[in-house]
Amino acid sequence: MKFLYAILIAGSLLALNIFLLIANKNTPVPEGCENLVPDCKGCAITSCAIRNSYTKGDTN
Amino acid sequence: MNRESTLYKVVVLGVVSAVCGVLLSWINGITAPIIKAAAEAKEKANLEMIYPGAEFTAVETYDDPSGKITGVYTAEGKGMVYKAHVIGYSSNGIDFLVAINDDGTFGGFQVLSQSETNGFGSRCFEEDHMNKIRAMSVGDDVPLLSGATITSTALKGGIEAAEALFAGE
Amino acid sequence: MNLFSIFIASLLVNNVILSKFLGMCPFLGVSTKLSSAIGMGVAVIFVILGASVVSWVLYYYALVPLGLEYMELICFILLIASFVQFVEMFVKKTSPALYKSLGIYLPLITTNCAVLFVAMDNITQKYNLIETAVNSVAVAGGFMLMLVIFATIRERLEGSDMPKAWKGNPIAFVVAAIMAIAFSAFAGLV
Amino acid sequence: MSEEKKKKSLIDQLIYDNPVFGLYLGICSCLAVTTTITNALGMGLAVIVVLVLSNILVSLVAPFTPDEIHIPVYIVIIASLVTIVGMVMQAYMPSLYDALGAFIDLIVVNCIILGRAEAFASKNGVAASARDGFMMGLAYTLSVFMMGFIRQILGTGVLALKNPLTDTTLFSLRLLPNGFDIPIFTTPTGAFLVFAVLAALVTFYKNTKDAKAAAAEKARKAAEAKEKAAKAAAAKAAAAAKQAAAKEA
Repeated sequence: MKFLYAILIAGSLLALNIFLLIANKNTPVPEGCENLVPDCKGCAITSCAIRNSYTKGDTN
Repeated sequence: MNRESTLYKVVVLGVVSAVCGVLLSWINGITAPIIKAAAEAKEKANLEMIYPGAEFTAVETYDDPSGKITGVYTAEGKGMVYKAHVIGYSSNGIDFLVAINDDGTFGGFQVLSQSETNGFGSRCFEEDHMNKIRAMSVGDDVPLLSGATITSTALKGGIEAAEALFAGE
Repeated sequence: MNLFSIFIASLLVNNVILSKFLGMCPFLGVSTKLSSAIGMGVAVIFVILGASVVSWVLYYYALVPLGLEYMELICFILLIASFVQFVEMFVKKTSPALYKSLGIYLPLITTNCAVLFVAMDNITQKYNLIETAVNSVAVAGGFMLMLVIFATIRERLEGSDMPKAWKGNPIAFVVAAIMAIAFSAFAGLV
Repeated sequence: MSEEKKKKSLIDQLIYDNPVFGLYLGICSCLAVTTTITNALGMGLAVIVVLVLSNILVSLVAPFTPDEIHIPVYIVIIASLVTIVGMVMQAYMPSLYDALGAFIDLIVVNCIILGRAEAFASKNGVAASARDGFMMGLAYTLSVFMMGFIRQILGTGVLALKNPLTDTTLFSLRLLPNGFDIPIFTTPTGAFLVFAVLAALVTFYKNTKDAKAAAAEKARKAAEAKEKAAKAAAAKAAAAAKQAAAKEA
């Protein structure tokens, strides 16, 4: 019985995250900062694959 | 139902969270009792060290302003056992049990975990200093150890919190 | 432990980078220029505070009543990811200036070990809501303090000559070791 | 990538693109739990199990998940795996679980897992992903074991391995005489120093390998150039000879 609540909570949080992810991707970047990549040498280290996929997502 | 439609996403989301929820609850169902049993056994073993063979009942509600006491147990006909956590020199803190007999004398003192700097703080946990504490009774001041002031004052705080609770009984 | 001692303990004594080794990834990557260090620091303060408070509320008002403590990890990681998305969206909408200096670092914070650790540490330390907020700000403050100190050192480091193998991150770790010695002086302060 | 470069030798995979000292992935846990080799191996084992299982699950799920939402789905998969490993460890290896503490849960944000899932597992079959997961896990465990090995010997002078299941000491070797251990290696400072030295060694190995490869490349190009020049000279000589013959006729 308890696992119903578990599914409910996990599902709602996942839905929230996905909704915000899509909403965030659709909000336009404020003008003047389109190709603004954080000027740090090792940023690929800091965010491993996520950062690349975000920038890939924004550009295409 | 193509892949990018929101309905498809909702289905994927539902399936993933359902599988993950069920799997976790099932595994938790198996491991939770084992963890609880192991924790209780460990707790009992610690208490046995002080009053071997006594019957312990945990006291649920106790008001401890200092926040140092993490557990209170009554040993039938022997006294009270207080579990305390204090922060000495190292940030992981010190966990110890102090037992006070019904007549006010100290029934025992047992350190569960500590990671004080060896050579300084750790001198508080050598037998001679511990015996000094064990020989105490409620009301007299806790013996401090020169050269390990931070650790011994931390212990003092914990013991005094226990005494306050005992007196408050 | 009153609030002030929690603050000092998390800010200096058990600093999140030097004594708990958390947040090392952004610490290495971002800290070559002072401006990016400050930008990252402020973004982390904001995210850690918000994420920890929201996680605390979710834990004590949703997970504990339902007895789902074991779901803590999934809920916190999803919460932190959603919070970062929300903040980035909010900053994009409201102020371009803020986005220029702060927003670009937000996606990096999702995989920051320190954020998840603080959210879970507040639960294991059994803090109440105010203590959680104070602890979060202190940890993030400690993180930013380290980032700023490290950025200034590293800017000077770029020019100095050293064996090729030590250039870049290995020398950064040696500097971190020396700073760890310095910060170990704070031990026993609280 | 040429076939030879793809089939990297085992040593290269473990050292050349070592995830910890080469790409600086997963260093949070690597610095913290390597005070003893038991903790290091325990952590390494946990990472291998999570990495292999998550690679398998991700490679199964990847074809069905739309591109836009693949990160949250992978995060949920990895988080549930880590929670399960945490629960099993807490139930059957309590002493190891207490020693590793919060760092078991921090495997979720360990860049190796998500990095591998995103870069490799989502594009390849199950078997390949599992093997790749195991290789990366092995490389991580090797690095963590190296750190633990050095820090334990220097820090405490005793090399001891405990069996986490029964909490009995398997073997305990006193390598440094009693007063000669350097306790600083069990503190954060020591962790940073040992990590710096190992990272420098890996970078040094990489530099020499690149230099050798570059030298080989240059040598090969020089040989090609010489060969082309020789062919051109021969062709010119043949043309001159043909011209001379034509003049005589």
